[in-house]
Amino acid sequence: MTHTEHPFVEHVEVLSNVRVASGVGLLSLTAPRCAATIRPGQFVHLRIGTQTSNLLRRPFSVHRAYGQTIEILYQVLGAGTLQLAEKEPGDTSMDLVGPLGTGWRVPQNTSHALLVAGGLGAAPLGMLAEQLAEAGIATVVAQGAPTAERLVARVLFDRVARRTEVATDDGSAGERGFVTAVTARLLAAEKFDVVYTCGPEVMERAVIAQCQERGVACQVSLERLMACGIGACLSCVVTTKSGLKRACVDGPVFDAEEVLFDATEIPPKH
Amino acid sequence: MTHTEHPFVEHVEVLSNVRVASGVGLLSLTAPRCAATIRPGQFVHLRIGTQTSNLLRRPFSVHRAYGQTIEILYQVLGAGTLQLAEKEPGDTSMDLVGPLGTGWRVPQNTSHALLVAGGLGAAPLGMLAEQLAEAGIATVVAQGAPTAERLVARVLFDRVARRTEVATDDGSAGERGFVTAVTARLLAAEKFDVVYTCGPEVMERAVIAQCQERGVACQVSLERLMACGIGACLSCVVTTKSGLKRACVDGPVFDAEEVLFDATEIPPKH
Amino acid sequence: MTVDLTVNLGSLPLKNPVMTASGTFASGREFSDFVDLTRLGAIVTKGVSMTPWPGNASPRIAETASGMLNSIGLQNPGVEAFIEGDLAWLSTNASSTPVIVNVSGHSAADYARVIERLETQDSVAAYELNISCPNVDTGGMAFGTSSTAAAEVVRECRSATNRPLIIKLSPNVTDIVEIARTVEAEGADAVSLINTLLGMAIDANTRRPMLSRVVGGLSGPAIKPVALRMVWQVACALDIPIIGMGGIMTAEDAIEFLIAGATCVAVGTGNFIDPTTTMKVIDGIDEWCRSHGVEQVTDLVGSLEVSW
Amino acid sequence: MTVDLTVNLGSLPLKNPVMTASGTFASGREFSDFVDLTRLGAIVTKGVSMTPWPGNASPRIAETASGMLNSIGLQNPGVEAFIEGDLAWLSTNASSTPVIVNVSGHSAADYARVIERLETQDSVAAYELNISCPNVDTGGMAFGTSSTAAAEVVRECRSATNRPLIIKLSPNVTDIVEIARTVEAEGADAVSLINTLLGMAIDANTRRPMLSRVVGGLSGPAIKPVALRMVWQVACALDIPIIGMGGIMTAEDAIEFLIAGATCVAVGTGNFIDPTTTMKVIDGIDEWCRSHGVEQVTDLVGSLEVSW
Ligand SMILES: Cc1cc2nc3c(=O)[nH]c(=O)nc-3n(C[C@H](O)[C@H](O)[C@H](O)COP(=O)(O)OP(=O)(O)OC[C@H]3O[C@@H](n4cnc5c(N)ncnc54)[C@H](O)[C@@H]3O)c2cc1C
Ligand SMILES: Cc1cc2nc3c(=O)[nH]c(=O)nc-3n(C[C@H](O)[C@H](O)[C@H](O)COP(=O)(O)OP(=O)(O)OC[C@H]3O[C@@H](n4cnc5c(N)ncnc54)[C@H](O)[C@@H]3O)c2cc1C
Ligand SMILES: Cc1cc2nc3c(=O)[nH]c(=O)nc-3n(C[C@H](O)[C@H](O)[C@H](O)COP(=O)(O)O)c2cc1C
Ligand SMILES: Cc1cc2nc3c(=O)[nH]c(=O)nc-3n(C[C@H](O)[C@H](O)[C@H](O)COP(=O)(O)O)c2cc1C
Ligand code: FES
Ligand code: FES
Repeated sequence: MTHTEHPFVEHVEVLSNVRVASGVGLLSLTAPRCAATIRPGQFVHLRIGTQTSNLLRRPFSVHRAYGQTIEILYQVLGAGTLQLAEKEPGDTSMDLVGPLGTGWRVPQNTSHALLVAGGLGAAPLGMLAEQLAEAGIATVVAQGAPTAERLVARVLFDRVARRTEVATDDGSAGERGFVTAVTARLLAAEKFDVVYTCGPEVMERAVIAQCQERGVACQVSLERLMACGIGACLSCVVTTKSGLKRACVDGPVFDAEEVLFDATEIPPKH
Repeated sequence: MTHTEHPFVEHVEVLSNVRVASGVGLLSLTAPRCAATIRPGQFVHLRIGTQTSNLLRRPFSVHRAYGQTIEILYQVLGAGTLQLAEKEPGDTSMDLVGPLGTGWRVPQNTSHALLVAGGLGAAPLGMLAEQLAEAGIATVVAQGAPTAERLVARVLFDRVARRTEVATDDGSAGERGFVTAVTARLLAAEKFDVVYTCGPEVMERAVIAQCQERGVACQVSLERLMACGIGACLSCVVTTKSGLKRACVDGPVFDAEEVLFDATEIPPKH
Repeated sequence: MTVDLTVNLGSLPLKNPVMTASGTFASGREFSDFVDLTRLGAIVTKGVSMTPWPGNASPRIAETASGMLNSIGLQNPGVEAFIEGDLAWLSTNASSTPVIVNVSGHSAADYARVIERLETQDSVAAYELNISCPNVDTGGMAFGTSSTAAAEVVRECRSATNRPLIIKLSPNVTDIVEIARTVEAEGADAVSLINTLLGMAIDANTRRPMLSRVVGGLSGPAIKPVALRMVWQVACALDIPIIGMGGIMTAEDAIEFLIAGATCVAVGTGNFIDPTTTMKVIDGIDEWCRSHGVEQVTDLVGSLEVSW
Repeated sequence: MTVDLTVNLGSLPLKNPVMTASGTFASGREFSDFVDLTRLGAIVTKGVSMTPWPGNASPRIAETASGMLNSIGLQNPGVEAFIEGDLAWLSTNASSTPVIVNVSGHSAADYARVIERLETQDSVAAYELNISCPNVDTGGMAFGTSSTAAAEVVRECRSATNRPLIIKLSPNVTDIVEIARTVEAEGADAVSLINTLLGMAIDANTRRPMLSRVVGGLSGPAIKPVALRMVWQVACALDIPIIGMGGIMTAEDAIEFLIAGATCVAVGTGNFIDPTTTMKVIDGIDEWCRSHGVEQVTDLVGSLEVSW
């Protein structure tokens, strides 16, 4: 599942755009070429407006892809996602650059996988969960969110995962507390061949530490500010053991042990 | 009909937006306060987009006003009017500043008026024609356009004017040639108390010259680039016998003999 | 929680930090249908010169991406007409709001003469010297792009008045801090940052410039990053207060300038886009402070945290 | 009607005037999925220094109104890695397109050393000296904001090569013409205008700068008016050709730069918004010339009509 398909520019049409959680929308786009080639963990670079005021594209993971359709889960944060929330079915003003980046990798002989999602970190794990299920790999999902209303992709995970465990900060769904308490317990109780995680960077770091403690392979999807999305501008660098890497082409998914989290890398503040 | 009503900011809703001539749209807006107070020849300063890329408002004459509705005739020229053409009924994203400017004045004891419209110059003459008709003033309209498909407001003028005469450059409607040939003939044959003209500045100047030759009072609506629309920025100046005047408050309608057309005043190039 | 919005611009106390940027608000009269002038921190008038100036030929404005160019050229009826007209109107209609007169000249002596003439007018609270107008041939920006020339203008004016003297600097310089230091040393009470960036627009179809003067001053959101940078640089280096401006459209923009180190802010081009912008910025600062637990707006000034 | 799009950048003939702006196109490889590299007038590589440079801490970019700030800081693997990697790739995959290497250094000697190392490489067509990067502490913009320092860099490099030497100037100066004249006098073959404007963005909620380096370079449509103005000013004063850049997103933007006096244009930030921008600009210039009866693109260069 590494990056092999050449990226392209594709015009997209909005098929539907619905609110699926507090502050979160699910955008379905007709994008046949992208739908046919995108792999789990890859992303698209979306041009939301044609005006220059918000100049840059915005990167979004593809949550699911089927037929001619790709799905994007987005959280309304700023100018770009506010505009996204207003898109109506039939809108043809957007285009994407994609498929971009290096996605999740499934190591040889994987039979048990743990997916750890925090908030919108569930987005890039959707396709992965589906493909692991198809491949007959037993998958457990640990998912956290501040409250029940902020949980996303519950149906998908329940459908394809062997088991899902939920934690919310306020206990309004699943157990009360952080998802890292769930993962600590799971990692202690079960043997996983690989852990996949995406969420707020503090959560990711905690999960990585737990995996390292137990010697479990872990892959992490990192978020960086991105201008070009194709490896040219060097705005998205991640410090790794083998030097500075670009999140947009060398990632966003990295082997956790490769990444040197340090003070010079400040994740986007939301 | 001078400017007395204090201007205000009013949110507007698009009632309808239809193509009425080649490259020309008719926008009907719900704007009750403006509709109740605007006078013939005044304009509104319209905020078309909420993005900063096209920062400035755009000035548009109010073509007609009735009930809660104002009508704007617009020609698609650039970024702003392209966006205007895409507005759909129900759109509530725009607001206006208005009513602005000093409109047409009807001199005491006027019984015969000539309206001379070139192209979109018909826009600010619509309300005027209606009010002259209501006041029982005999009105003749001379109207020019490049071709029949570029003629606007034909129904309105035919309805309220005693007579309308049309000239098109290619003869596809009315007589072939410039409207100034029509006005020359009309001014020679009939006695008008006042001539009102709006159109391309070359046409306006020719009409003014004809009026001055015959000593007929003439009012002209001038187009200038406008930033503020309310008299503060001095971007819209017109050189007159009594010094520099602001088209947005002292005009856009001026007594023709007041205006000193000279090389320093370049009208917007379309 | 009530928020204390008052600030001191040197010796001049203001009820809030929000002022108008010269040349974008006339003298306030034109905005009185939209704005309660008495709520403004201060009104900065359009540029006033000794004799009437006709300004430049039209077209005088052009729209650019998130900005506009202007080459108005300081058209104004001269200081006498200003005193009888706008100033008289202001002292009748907005007497509780400090009036800061923006002063223009073709020479250092010119500036001083305008000030001398205004010294007798009680309704003038302070002077802002525009040594940064890119739209006049003699003087204007030339004073703001050379430390020597800037010093001369400030010196002449300083000896003409004890009222607060604000110097409006040009961003079209290699080293804004150097110029700011110079005018501070000559006794300036505050600096205004920034005037417009020198720019140009071309109509490809006609192969002509969009402005008859060819070049003009760029303002609006496009220049905000440059303005914020200069405010920050000068705030780090100088002790006198800064009036920050350049692309302020919202309260959040204004707050960014305060955080960068400005004591006051001025709304310019924003007045054209929405004539009520100044009121929205005042209300928005109040609201923002409330929701962020800031009790005094002065707590924001220069509060940028630069360590990562 | 066929349009002759060829131009001469001094002694360097180009098949069309459209190049890439340094640092926005890497060395072209990343764009080869979107762009036929052999159709470009020239490829300008990202900045190359003698030794590897790590660049600045993240965040390195921020979006602003119609623009963006960057503080990448010339991250690059050094000239040796460049020769073995990007340059080798280019000479295999885009050998028909002239490669202009953008050169960085912390001292005048640094620049010259990079050039000396590249002199043996046949696939290098010209050098562009970046004396205007606002994102490095030593050198960078400091060379581009002082005539003396600029002269020194050009002199050292001039004596190191006979290949065309292009100097990329900083817009953050009081007098761009003075710097341009200086580098022309030192033997520069062309100038590139403009590099980014020094700017800053602040997150009001966190009271922190958006860039970890605090300040960065502003690019994109927001700066086009400043860029056009500088191109025009320099074109009026100098004889050597100009590469115009700053906010070019469309063919019409590019044509405005040609009319202002640029012989070539470069697409920078536009590559991020649409990776096919360069191709659209080339096609668009061709189309525009056709529909406007322009037979040679060079007829446009400096054709601005300034009399009203
Ligand atoms: C590889 C990748 C995949 C992503 N997938 C998703 C996804 O599936 N769903 C989702 O909701 N979000 C995803 N994001 C984050 C998403 O790109 C940003 O939240 C979005 O760009 C914010 O845009 P905005 O215009 O609303 O916010 P802005 O107006 O730009 O600002 C709001 C906040 O968002 C942050 N932000 C802006 N641009 C980016 C960017 N390019 N990358 C990260 N943060 C940014 C800013 O720091 C700012 O604090 C992903 C980011 C990356 C790098
Ligand atoms: C008092 C007044 C009343 C007007 N009434 C009408 C009307 O009823 N119907 C109508 O179609 N047009 C009217 N105009 C002209 C109209 O404002 C412009 O055509 C419109 O602003 C162009 O906007 P744009 O964004 O499409 O063009 P732009 O993208 O700005 O550029 C297209 C062209 O329009 C010109 N232009 C831009 N702004 C203005 C402006 N503020 N004033 C004049 N020209 C401008 C430019 O010079 C440019 O060549 C009026 C103008 C004034 C001053
Ligand atoms: C139309 C216009 C006229 C201006 N006239 C003056 C002036 O007379 N004196 C002055 O000091 N600045 C003048 N300025 C500059 C503004 O006061 C302000 O410094 C600049 O526009 C940046 O702020 P903004 O982006 O909010 O407009 C003018 C600006 C504009 C747009
Ligand atoms: C992300 C980024 C990196 C850049 N890196 C360089 C560089 O390495 N060397 C250089 O001379 N200019 C560099 N520049 C400046 C551009 O080449 C160009 O001069 C500037 O961005 C203006 O053009 P634009 O508005 O089209 O982007 C960089 C610009 C950006 C946005
Ligand atoms: S976003 Fe440009 S290199 Fe990654
Ligand atoms: S448009 Fe501002 S004064 Fe007329």
